[in-house]
Amino acid sequence: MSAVVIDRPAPQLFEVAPDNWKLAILAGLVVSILAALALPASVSFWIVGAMAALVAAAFVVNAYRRGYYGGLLVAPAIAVLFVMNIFPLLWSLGLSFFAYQSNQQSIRFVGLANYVKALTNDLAAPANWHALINTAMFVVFTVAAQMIVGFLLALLFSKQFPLRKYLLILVLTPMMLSVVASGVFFTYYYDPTFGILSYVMNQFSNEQFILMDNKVGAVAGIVFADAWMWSPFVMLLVLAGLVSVPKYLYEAAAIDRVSGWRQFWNITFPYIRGLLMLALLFRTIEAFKLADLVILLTKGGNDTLTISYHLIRIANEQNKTSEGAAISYLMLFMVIVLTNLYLYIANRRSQGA
Amino acid sequence: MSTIEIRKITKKFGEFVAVRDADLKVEAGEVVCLLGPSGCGKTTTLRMIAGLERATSGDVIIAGQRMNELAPDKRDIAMVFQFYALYPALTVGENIAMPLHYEGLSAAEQQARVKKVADILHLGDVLDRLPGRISEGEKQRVAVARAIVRDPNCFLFDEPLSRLDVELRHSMRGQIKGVLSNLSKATVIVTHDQLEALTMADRIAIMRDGLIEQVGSPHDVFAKPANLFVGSFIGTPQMNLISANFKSYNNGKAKVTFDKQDVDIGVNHAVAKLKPGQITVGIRPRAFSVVGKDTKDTIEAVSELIEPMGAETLIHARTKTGNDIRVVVPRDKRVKIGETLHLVPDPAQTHIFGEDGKAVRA
Amino acid sequence: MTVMMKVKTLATAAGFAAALMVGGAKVASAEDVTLTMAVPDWPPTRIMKKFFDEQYKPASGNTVKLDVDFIPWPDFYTRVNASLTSGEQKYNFIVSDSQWLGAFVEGGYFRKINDLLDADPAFMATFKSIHPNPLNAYSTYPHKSENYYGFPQFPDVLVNYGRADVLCNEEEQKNFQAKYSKKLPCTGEELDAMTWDDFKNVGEFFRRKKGEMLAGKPADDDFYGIAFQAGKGYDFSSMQINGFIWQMGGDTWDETKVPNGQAEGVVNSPEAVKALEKYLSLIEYMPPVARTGTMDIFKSDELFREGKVAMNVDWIGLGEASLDPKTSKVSDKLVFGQMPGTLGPDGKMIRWSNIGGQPFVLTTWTTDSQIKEAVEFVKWWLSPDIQHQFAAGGGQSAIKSVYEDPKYVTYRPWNRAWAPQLDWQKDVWHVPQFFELLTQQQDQFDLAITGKQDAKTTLDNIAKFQQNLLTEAGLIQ
Amino acid sequence: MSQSSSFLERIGFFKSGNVGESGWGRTLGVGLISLFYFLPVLFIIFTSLKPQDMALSVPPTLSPTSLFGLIPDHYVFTPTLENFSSVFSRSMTSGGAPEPTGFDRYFFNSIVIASTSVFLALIIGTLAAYGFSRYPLKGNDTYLFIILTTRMLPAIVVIIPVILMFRVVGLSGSYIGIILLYTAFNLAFTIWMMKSFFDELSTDVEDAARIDGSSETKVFLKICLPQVIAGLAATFVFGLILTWNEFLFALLLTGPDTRTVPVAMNQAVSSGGRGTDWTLLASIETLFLIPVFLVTFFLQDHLLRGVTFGTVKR
Repeated sequence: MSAVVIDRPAPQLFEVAPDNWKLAILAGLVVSILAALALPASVSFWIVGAMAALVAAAFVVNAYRRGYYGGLLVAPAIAVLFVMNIFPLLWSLGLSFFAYQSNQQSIRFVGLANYVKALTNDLAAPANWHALINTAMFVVFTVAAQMIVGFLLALLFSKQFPLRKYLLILVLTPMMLSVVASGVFFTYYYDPTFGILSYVMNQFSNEQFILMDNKVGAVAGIVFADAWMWSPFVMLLVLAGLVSVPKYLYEAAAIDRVSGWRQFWNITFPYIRGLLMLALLFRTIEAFKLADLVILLTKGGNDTLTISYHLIRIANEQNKTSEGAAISYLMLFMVIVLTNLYLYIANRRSQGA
Repeated sequence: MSTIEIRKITKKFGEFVAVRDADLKVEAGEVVCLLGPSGCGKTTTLRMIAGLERATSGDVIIAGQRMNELAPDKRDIAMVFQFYALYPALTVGENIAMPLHYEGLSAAEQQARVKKVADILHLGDVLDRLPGRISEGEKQRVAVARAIVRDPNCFLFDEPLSRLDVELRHSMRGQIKGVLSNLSKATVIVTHDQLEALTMADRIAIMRDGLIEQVGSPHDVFAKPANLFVGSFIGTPQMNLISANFKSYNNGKAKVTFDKQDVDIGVNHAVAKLKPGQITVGIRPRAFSVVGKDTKDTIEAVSELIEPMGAETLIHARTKTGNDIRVVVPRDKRVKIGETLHLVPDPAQTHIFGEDGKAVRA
Repeated sequence: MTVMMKVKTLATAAGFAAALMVGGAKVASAEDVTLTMAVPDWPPTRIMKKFFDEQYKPASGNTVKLDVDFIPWPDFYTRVNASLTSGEQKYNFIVSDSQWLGAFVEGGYFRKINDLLDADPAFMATFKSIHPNPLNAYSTYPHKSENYYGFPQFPDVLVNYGRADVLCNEEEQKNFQAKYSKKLPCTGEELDAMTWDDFKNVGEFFRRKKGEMLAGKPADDDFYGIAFQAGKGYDFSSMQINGFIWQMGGDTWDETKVPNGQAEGVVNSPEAVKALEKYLSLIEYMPPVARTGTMDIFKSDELFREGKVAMNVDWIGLGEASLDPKTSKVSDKLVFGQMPGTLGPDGKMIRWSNIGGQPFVLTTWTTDSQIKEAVEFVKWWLSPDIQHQFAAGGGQSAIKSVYEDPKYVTYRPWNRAWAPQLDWQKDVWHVPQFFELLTQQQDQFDLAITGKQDAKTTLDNIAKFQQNLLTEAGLIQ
Repeated sequence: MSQSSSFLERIGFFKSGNVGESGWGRTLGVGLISLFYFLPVLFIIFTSLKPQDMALSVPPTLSPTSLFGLIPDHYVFTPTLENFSSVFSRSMTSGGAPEPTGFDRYFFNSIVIASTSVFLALIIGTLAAYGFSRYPLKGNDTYLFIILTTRMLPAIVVIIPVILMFRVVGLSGSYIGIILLYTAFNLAFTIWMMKSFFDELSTDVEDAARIDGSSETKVFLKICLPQVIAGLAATFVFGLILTWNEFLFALLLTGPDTRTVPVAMNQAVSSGGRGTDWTLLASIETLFLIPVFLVTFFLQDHLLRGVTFGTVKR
């Protein structure tokens, strides 16, 4: 596939050569970790940055010498990601092993104490677990709702019909709203005195309708708002898959008198499986981060506190930086396990087919 | 009875008329080829028969029933698509089995049917593979297998061989013809390849610009082209078409003028009815005999390019006034470039087309 | 060497970084002083900036620029907190809620101003002319100590907003008298005299369904008697409940008694439980949104302005909108009084309430030349003339000579409640643990307000949590 | 045989004559559903047109027109454009004169920051996706997964080091800083999305071009890219929408000069010391919606064109 691969022996692990990226990573990691541990943050920042540059340079030289277009193509993305995302991630990972509050000036290495506290402390652990369980609930409900609604919407739009373009943009609009605006307006829609929902419900009953005064209603309200906003995301991805199915396959299926169900599973579904997985993956990740709507709609009331909102309180309001970092890494661990599970199942399926 | 009939069928896409008043009847066991250049409406006609397009007017009658409004799945037809339309996520075996689910067969019966057609089409080895991993020829056979695995009212083929290389095409023509002859169903094959049509069809319908120009047996359309278009479209090398001025008819010979020379050409007696005027003389390249000297019956042309075609040789020659003439002569007839040829057309294979382009025939 | 100083050193060392600077603080020359200020975006700060631009003439002759970063209220803390804790050192002045003092002073961000006061008698005099309650709340850390930090930007107290048209309606007056054998409060003075029991009566009395008669007309929508803050967000129930507890003889954890003040037994004392029960008993007379735990100061104000309630206890800071006919359906029907109180055993009214409003403070990295100008600016800001203008433009003043001026009550209808209320203001929790204390307490109060937990359990939980946390922090021994 | 077309077919919701196409009946059905789905947005847009004192009226006002008496009067409001002008200029103190709010600047900032960073991410990310797809590295999946993990943590956790880093290198409050950050923020999605599109492409055509002597650059630009236009369009739209509305980074990393609309929008959530100014918020959101709306609308054709036949592997 690659045009020219220049045969050139890879350098030994400990051979000092400009293209020895393995050594560069090793050295970079060792130096970075030492720097992060021993030096003040502001100095170690530059050292870590320099090490990243070193590793990047080694990669580029290596890729160039051997005609690895892959490496060259990927390098800019990795560089940007490293500086802007991975480095801060590692930084906060590092912090999770310290006792550190961002509004205080002491910092002390405590090993796994933050993790132990997050998981076992009498006061902290139940709150964390509870927030996690709530989050899991929201992940299940919002992602399921988004996938189902998004999928059904995509089916509606999968055929060509007059004005399709204009109707589609109507359905896509909710996800273009800023979360603040849509969240604030949902507080209005749900408001028992002014809101439309209660106004409509009160027409049917004498009882004053209050959606958000119990857990079921509050969760439903949040899930509805979130699913409403983000179903179009799923829809657009699924739709992209649906329209990529060649029309002649459906014609063949019509000729072959294939039932709708079988047609969907055998012809349509294979085309959208990848995109469906992508949608599921990204929506799950986003659902774990659900906080803004909760803050706007319930402030965590009626037992709707999510782990992400919990984190905002701990890491931002209370400035317990390292404790927050520890909790977030526990959360990250769960997201990784879950997404890997998705990917594992998806890969097994596609290999089996 | 497995028959197909279309009556006065018309398809419009907005202003554009793709098919106009097409009539065609295909009897059970008969293979009809829709032949024509691309864009002539032949595929649209086929799709209307299949129900993939709805006729703007006219009737589609399959097995004696009018089916205009019926969806494809209610017409009980089998079709082979130009791009095969194999289901990419299913194995070859599953692809072939797809039409059978409708019939509610047991798994074992299904297997048996699939195996049977797979054997006929030599697909036994690839049944477990995905369509993406088999050769083009195999894909084509799978498409055919999927069509013949059931017992439909009729068969429709849309350019079935267009994606194959010459050799495969040749062998597949034979195979399909063999398979079809055993099924005795009405079959319509759409093709732009006249060789395909001539070899596979019982009858050929030649289309141009949405009109069926002529329907006839392969022999008829070749030997008795109904008009200029059919004449020029059928036969390789292409028929020589020479505009001429018809003067008179006398005793099996027409006196015509072209190239500012008067020539007596042997023609059929129907020409007698013709009034003097502008005509087109169509002479197949193989219909010339090369004679030694200039006579009143001969057309003179100077050979310019010689293309040996194996058993025969194709000569491109030019008359004095610059008309190109293609002549096919047997291999052993040696002709040099620059040589003047004296050509006598065979009256039986000389066609006179009137001013309206229609053949003048008895 | 503190982290902060190391950061500072490094920032200086990294000279090339300056070349990349696009935004950020501008370098001040001797004649050119820029004071950068982080403020919430609302009228009191806008007015301050306007007055500065229009009127401020620095005595030093320097060109002084006030560079104000107006940050929308909902994100103000997040923005300021991130700026401070990241060591951005962007702002010289920061508007801060009084309770943030502890955390930010301990963090080394807020500058103690005792030296500046001592060095400048005029400054000290101005400073001491502030009413002691707001002064303690806005400026001291530890609370009520002699360590000063901030100056009032917008001082604020809770007052009672009333609907004169409904309250003074003859029919309603008559019916109320008949039902409770008491006069329905109608004037400001009558509002002042209200206890929470009277308030409750008003709540009960004015619960009207759509179509029922209200002040002689059928109500066009459901109508409610009372509203006050009972929301889960920020401090939108604690600020009200604290008042109830103090008035009824209970107490919150008192930081001025460190290290001997306890939480257990104090926070959940029988008096406090009774006070919370009283508070909770009023919820049912409020518009239904209270039951969702989102009845914050803005929601109750909105309901009041839209004409859905007869009385609302809220901050003065939200008052301007109710006077403006564009934003208020009741702008011409208003009466204001002090927040209801509780009658003590001696028959005297007890009116304790939690102070609102915000001070603004200096940050530690402000340079000497900036400080010089900053002090001049603060003196100018707290000068009676400017404070009068501020009050006339919708602000409040905690400067004695200003609010005692007879003119003062004419500026705004609620100002008549201002001076008497100032004497009853207390504040809580000038400690670094403020947010932890607040979040947990708000969570617990929310459970009580939305009916999931009784007052006793609620206060027990709060007391237990506070006892643990504060013991761990060394504030309780 | 009788005509067995169902009711839905007759009204054109399904159209048997033409696989994959339907008629006006479907337009009607889908139109109703779409409109229902769009209602909350429509309400926001209508709110932006309401006089300030009608924003919270009960019963809610629902329409700027009575539709020839179809809608009862108490649901109808008189539309005004006043709110839109107050987005850009209004009184910031009680009774004060209108003054500029800076929203023109915020809109400009949003457009510059979002478009630049999404383009950057699209370029860098597409290159990387092509690399991951066509020249898989050892442990390709691991790299991809690590890239994905950058999206998994709540922003609040990583924000402090980012602020610190920005301050140290002087990017705080600058365009470059927030643009780079957003670029990284969009990369994960871009790479995953584009990789899945490249994976679906058949390599036959590419290989043929290579055999014909096309350079790798040419293969990428002339053969591959045109086939994934739909993917590019979709990625662009998603990236734009996410970036356009991003709030937390913008709040903490932009200065007064580079502030974006989502941050400034909270001016209306807590307006002038009271709660939400509904009409103002709705006006800001409505104006803010227009650019992404238009971009999405014009990219829709590409979004829906799908992968053309013959290019799908498997």
